[in-house]
Amino acid sequence: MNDSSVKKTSQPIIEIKQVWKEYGDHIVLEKLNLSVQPGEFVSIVGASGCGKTTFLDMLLGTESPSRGTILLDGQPMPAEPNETRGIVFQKYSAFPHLNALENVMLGGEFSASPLLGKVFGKQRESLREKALDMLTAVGLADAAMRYPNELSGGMQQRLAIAQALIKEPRILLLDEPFGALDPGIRKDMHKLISELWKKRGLTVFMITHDLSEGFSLGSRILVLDKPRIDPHQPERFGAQIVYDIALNSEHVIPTSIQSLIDKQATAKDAVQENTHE
Amino acid sequence: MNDSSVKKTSQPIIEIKQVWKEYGDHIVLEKLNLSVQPGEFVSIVGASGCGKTTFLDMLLGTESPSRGTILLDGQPMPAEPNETRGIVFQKYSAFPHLNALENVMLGGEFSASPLLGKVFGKQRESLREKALDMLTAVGLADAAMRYPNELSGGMQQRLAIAQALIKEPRILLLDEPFGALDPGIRKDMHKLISELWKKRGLTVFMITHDLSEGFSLGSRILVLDKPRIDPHQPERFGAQIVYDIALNSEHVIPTSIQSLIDKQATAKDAVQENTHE
Amino acid sequence: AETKSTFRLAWTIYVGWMPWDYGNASGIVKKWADKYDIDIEVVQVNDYVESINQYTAGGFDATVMTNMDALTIPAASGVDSTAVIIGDFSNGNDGVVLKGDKTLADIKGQNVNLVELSVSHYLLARALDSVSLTERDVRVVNTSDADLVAAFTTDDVTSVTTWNPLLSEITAMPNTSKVFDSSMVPGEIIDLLMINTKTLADNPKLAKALTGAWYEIMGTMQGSSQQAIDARTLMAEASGTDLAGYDAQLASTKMFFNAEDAVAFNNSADLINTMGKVAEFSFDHGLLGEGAADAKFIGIETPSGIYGDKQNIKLRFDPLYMQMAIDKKL
Amino acid sequence: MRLMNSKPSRLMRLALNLLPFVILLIIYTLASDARLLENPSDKLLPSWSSFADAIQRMAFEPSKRTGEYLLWVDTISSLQRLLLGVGISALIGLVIGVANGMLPLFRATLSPLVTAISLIPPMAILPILFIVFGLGELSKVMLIIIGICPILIRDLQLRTQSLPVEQLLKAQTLGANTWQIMLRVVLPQVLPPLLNAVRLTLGSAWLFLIAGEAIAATEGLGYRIFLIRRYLAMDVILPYVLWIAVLAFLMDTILRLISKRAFPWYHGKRGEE
Amino acid sequence: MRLMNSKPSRLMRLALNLLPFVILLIIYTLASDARLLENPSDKLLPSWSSFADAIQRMAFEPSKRTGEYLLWVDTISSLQRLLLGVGISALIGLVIGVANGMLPLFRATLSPLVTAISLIPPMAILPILFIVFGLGELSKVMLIIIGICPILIRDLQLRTQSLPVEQLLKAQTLGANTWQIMLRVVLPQVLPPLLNAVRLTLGSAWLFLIAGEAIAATEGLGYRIFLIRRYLAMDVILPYVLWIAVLAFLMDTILRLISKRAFPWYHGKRGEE
Ligand SMILES: Nc1ncnc2c1ncn2[C@@H]1O[C@H](COP(=O)(O)OP(=O)(O)OP(=O)(O)O)[C@@H](O)[C@H]1O
Ligand SMILES: Nc1ncnc2c1ncn2[C@@H]1O[C@H](COP(=O)(O)OP(=O)(O)OP(=O)(O)O)[C@@H](O)[C@H]1O
Ligand SMILES: [Mg+2]
Ligand SMILES: [Mg+2]
Repeated sequence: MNDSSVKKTSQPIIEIKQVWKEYGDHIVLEKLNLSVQPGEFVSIVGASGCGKTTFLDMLLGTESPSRGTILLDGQPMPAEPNETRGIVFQKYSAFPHLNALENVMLGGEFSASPLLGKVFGKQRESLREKALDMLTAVGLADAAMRYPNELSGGMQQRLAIAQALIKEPRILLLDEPFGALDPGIRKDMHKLISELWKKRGLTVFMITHDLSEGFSLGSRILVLDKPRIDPHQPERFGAQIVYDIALNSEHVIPTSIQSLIDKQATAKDAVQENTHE
Repeated sequence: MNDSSVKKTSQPIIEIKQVWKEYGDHIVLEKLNLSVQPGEFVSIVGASGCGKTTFLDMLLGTESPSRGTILLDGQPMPAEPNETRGIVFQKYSAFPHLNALENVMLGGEFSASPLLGKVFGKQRESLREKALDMLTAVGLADAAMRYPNELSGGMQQRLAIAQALIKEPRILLLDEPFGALDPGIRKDMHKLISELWKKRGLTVFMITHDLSEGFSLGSRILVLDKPRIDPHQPERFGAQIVYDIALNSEHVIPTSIQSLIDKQATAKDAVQENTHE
Repeated sequence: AETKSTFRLAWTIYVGWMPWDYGNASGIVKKWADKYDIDIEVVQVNDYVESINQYTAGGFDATVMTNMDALTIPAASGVDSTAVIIGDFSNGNDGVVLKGDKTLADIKGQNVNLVELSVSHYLLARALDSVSLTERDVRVVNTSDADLVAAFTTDDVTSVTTWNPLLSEITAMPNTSKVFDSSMVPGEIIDLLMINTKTLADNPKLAKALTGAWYEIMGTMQGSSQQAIDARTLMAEASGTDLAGYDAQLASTKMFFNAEDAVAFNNSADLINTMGKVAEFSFDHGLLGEGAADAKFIGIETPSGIYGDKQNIKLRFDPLYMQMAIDKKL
Repeated sequence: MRLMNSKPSRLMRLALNLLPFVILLIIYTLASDARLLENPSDKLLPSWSSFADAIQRMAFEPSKRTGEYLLWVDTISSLQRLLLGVGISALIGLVIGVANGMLPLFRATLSPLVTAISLIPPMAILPILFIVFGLGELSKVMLIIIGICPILIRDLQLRTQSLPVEQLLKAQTLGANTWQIMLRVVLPQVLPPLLNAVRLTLGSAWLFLIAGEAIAATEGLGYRIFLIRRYLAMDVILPYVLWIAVLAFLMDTILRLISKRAFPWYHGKRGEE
Repeated sequence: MRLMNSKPSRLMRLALNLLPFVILLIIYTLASDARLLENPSDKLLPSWSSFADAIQRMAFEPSKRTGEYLLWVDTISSLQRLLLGVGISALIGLVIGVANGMLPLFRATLSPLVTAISLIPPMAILPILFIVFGLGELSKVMLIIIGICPILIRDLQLRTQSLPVEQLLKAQTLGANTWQIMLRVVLPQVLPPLLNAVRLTLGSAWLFLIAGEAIAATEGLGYRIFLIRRYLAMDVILPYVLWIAVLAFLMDTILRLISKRAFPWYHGKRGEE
């Protein structure tokens, strides 16, 4: 049911071929096939516990597929996170012991100073300037000297985005980045991320629970769901990509998709989801 | 600016007269006047940190006004929480060491057994039945034997509501009760609380950040805001009730109100709000 | 053979051993060490047993201890040791105390608090002997020496066996009777300076320096000259009491201020008899080790003969160096 | 791959787990052999066969003097003291900790006192303990209590105070009085942290037990170690020390299992603890 | 009003704070008077004037033997040992704890060993310690280290492991290697918990110090108490015990303030700790 409507123009940045992901007997994802071009904004939606985060983890490199291959620029995906892929989580985004500016400078320091992870003098000045520019870009110039715990939720997510972008990753992974924010702040963040995506030519994968968010931000939307369920052994079938839709600015959200999001994958998963909190 | 449009028909259940609330020099609420009839559903909205929770705390009895009086049924408000006012918080709603049924039975046990807070035998049977009915009413009959940590977020809030309602309080206080829930589950909860309100003739006060929620559920909406702000001393002016609107089923949300919610009371409060999390 | 030039001497706080502290503080030990061109480090150890253990393990070259502990710890551990100086014997410094106006026979059936397997234990055995009782007639409760005085103030404790200064603290309390003391078995609890026999053979200088220093100290502290009083005041304070308290302890100690007396004691046949009793007591209490078939398992060499196994001599009383002090050959 | 990301396989992990112990055993054996070669009756580092003999003697042969099996007699009396001391401490810790945590008036009265007591090293006031509690079993149990009770009280107070205030408010809206809230809301919720705190203080409890037994006793594991120290019988001391470690490990494991079984709602929530 | 809701006023609270201490003082005075009446030379519960004399003697008059002011000499040498022991333990705890927490290979190797060591009561192996480390300063410092290091290591390991995995992942996406993450992400974040853990283990450190000084020392607070205990000189012992409590309190307070000043980001977050 992989009715992709994206034209294959150039070498895809991500290619997923017949990927399965199992934990022991529990099949989480099955038969994933996907090809993503550089510069796409892929929204990922699906019921709670259906495997969205697992999918993102494979792109990040912290999980590897049980079967099948994932290619990055035609090469096998590295088994560890690295600078090619930036990430923004729903929570714990920034390092609490560094102020906003230091948080953003950290990435530069890592590459400039392999031994100490800290730079001084002129080098520091130039990193500082670059970081301040980035903070300005996400609208945090005034809060540069504040610690994360002195920032509101929205400001923390801006910081996390700035932190990820300063390493100029080719791919940006977002796991429910705005899930914890108030509605008003959320809208500002949508604007910000849309701008950054367009300006920098990023390839973005974003998980969201909010369908309208997924539709309004993405250039393409993936819906994960289990097409078959054995009620007695729900873990015997994994989720697949049941819809893969290219989006333009005008669109309506199909109610069938909304209902997919609202349900939870299985009763058991509902419990686990809650335990994760 | 107290343009209440509620008709004064009978003895009001809650009457607030010229209430101020200050913490030291910090004026949180000022010049509150309000009269609420039994059976009203009062939605309370306002920017983050403007004093909504403080207002609810005064109704609960954990905070007392710095000036002015609050009357419950024409009598001064008791200085402690008691059975007349039930409450549902956004989090920590249920007692984690009791399963759902025991959570709901607890209220009955408190009044039946002053010494042990626990009942046995026949008395227990009857309490149990009553509690099961209540769980059925909120749609938790199947989860009666589960501990709160085995329940999803929505189920926990159902449980909290059941727990509060079994004491048949005259007033139900809700502080962002659905703020942490996913959109789909949220809708179910709206239906549930609407039904219960109508069926039981409760008086409800509900704080929400979601304007449409406030408008769709409430029979009356209060908007708290600071009409004046001294930028250098933001704490010198408190929030007041700037709108007090009676609602019918058809309504549009005025954009002016939406903008009030989206802003945060002051920069300083924004930090504090975050620290509370 | 291994000649060394630095040595370590351990001492613990006890009336008969305080002279080492004075010798160290006043420079007498250093003077004698210099004379023999060696270094001697004088180390204070608070825990008596620990000092002997350290000596046995090889941490010290010389250590002060009683005749019984010399037998049961280093000798029983196979460390051949020689008593170079006999400093004193307890002459009332150890005693059995009962609460109330009692006699020794009243001890029957009581709990007796003491440091188990120490000379106190031995003294109790001798005391019981003297009234035809045995250890089975009492119940021995092991109690650390540091806490004995406090323990005696509680109602649980009705009788103790201990040494000075604890003994004088306890007898100073009202309503107590000292029913037996070491003056009734004189010469059985002997305080010695032990040196590892092998070290001694390789480094006789150490023994010479220590013996020389010791008798110089003895000469200094004896009597009522200002110098002697100063010396004893210093010893008193180091042991946590005052001059009067220390002199009282000295009074119940038979110090061998003169080497002549010590050598005479060393050479008398009583010594071998005493060591025989001690060996039997130690064997009865399993102190000679699991390999010991009888009390004579470990050989003890004295000038008047050998007690026990001649093939397994681990404890020697050698008056050679004290004799050199008499002969002024040091 | 980054060092932090490389995880040993199951077999590899087992091997790594054992590695330091194997190294220690080898070092011991070499050192012991070297010493015994020099002095065959050296007692400091006994050979493995002396250990076996000593264990056989202490655990499986009646003592010549009393006819008792010493290891078991010692173990039983030590465990009795330990359990009594820890049990009473837990009880006091629970009652005072919860009262302090819930009731501001109690807290104002007792909290500074508890802090002050916790600052005083119990070993330093042994004479006072003897005089107040005598020299019998009571004083040994009391030493444990005085040593660990302040810690338990403060921990339980903290746990009580860190219960979400929402729970206490909600209980009040359900009509509960202070006593009922204490009994039905607070108490059951601080039991798992109590077990946890007891596990953490067991180490100190053993310390105080051994110290107490070293001072005055006629049997007990600590007593035996200190007594036997008088003739440096490491062949007995080392097995006793290991035995204490094994007992400590067992008690810790048992408490952990009890907590897991008795409070599933607690452990479901936070698996890591 | 429910008891749990009634809060004492500021003045009332102060009065309640002091109440138990006042009661203790009164009880002491009565008991002391009664004993002294019976036996004027009783040393167990000295009168207040004997305390004053003893303090005067120990703190403000030079010792006849050495010309030193004993209390200060004792304090300085005890504090030196304590700070050395605790400092080294903190360092070891930090290094091994972080390495164990971050690196699975390290953890597999060292974690079981640390657990095993933590189960052995240091008091039981005192003889071994003294034989291995001698009777000098080293052995006293080592006793403290062996006593508290396993606790610190385990705590730091736990803290490191409970850092949000998201932080470590994010640092990797920023291009950091293991060493850089350890240095710039983990280390600074476990320093405040380290200070906290050190505060909690200070009590044990004092215990071990006193135990160590009782066996081999020529000065130190524990040594003096031990020396004087055989004369039951409570007029010196009790002031020494109180002095130890004061020192312990000061050290705790200083550590708390250092932590507050040095790590504002930590304390802003969780005011309660
Ligand atoms: N390490 C693991 N071991 C075993 N099962 C796992 C593991 N990680 C995830 N799972 C299971 O895989 C399934 C998918 O989990 P995942 O977190 O990817 O869901 P999700 O779609 O992100 O859910 P949510 O919307 O709640 O975040 C769940 O049933 C979960 O229990
Ligand atoms: N106990 C207190 N002492 C001092 N100031 C307080 C106290 N409680 C609340 N405040 C202050 O009162 C103001 C209002 O707080 P309140 O929690 O009522 O806001 P709110 O409208 O509920 O905000 P939110 O939408 O974030 O929940 C805030 O500035 C807060 O800092
Ligand atoms: Mg997820
Ligand atoms: Mg609020």
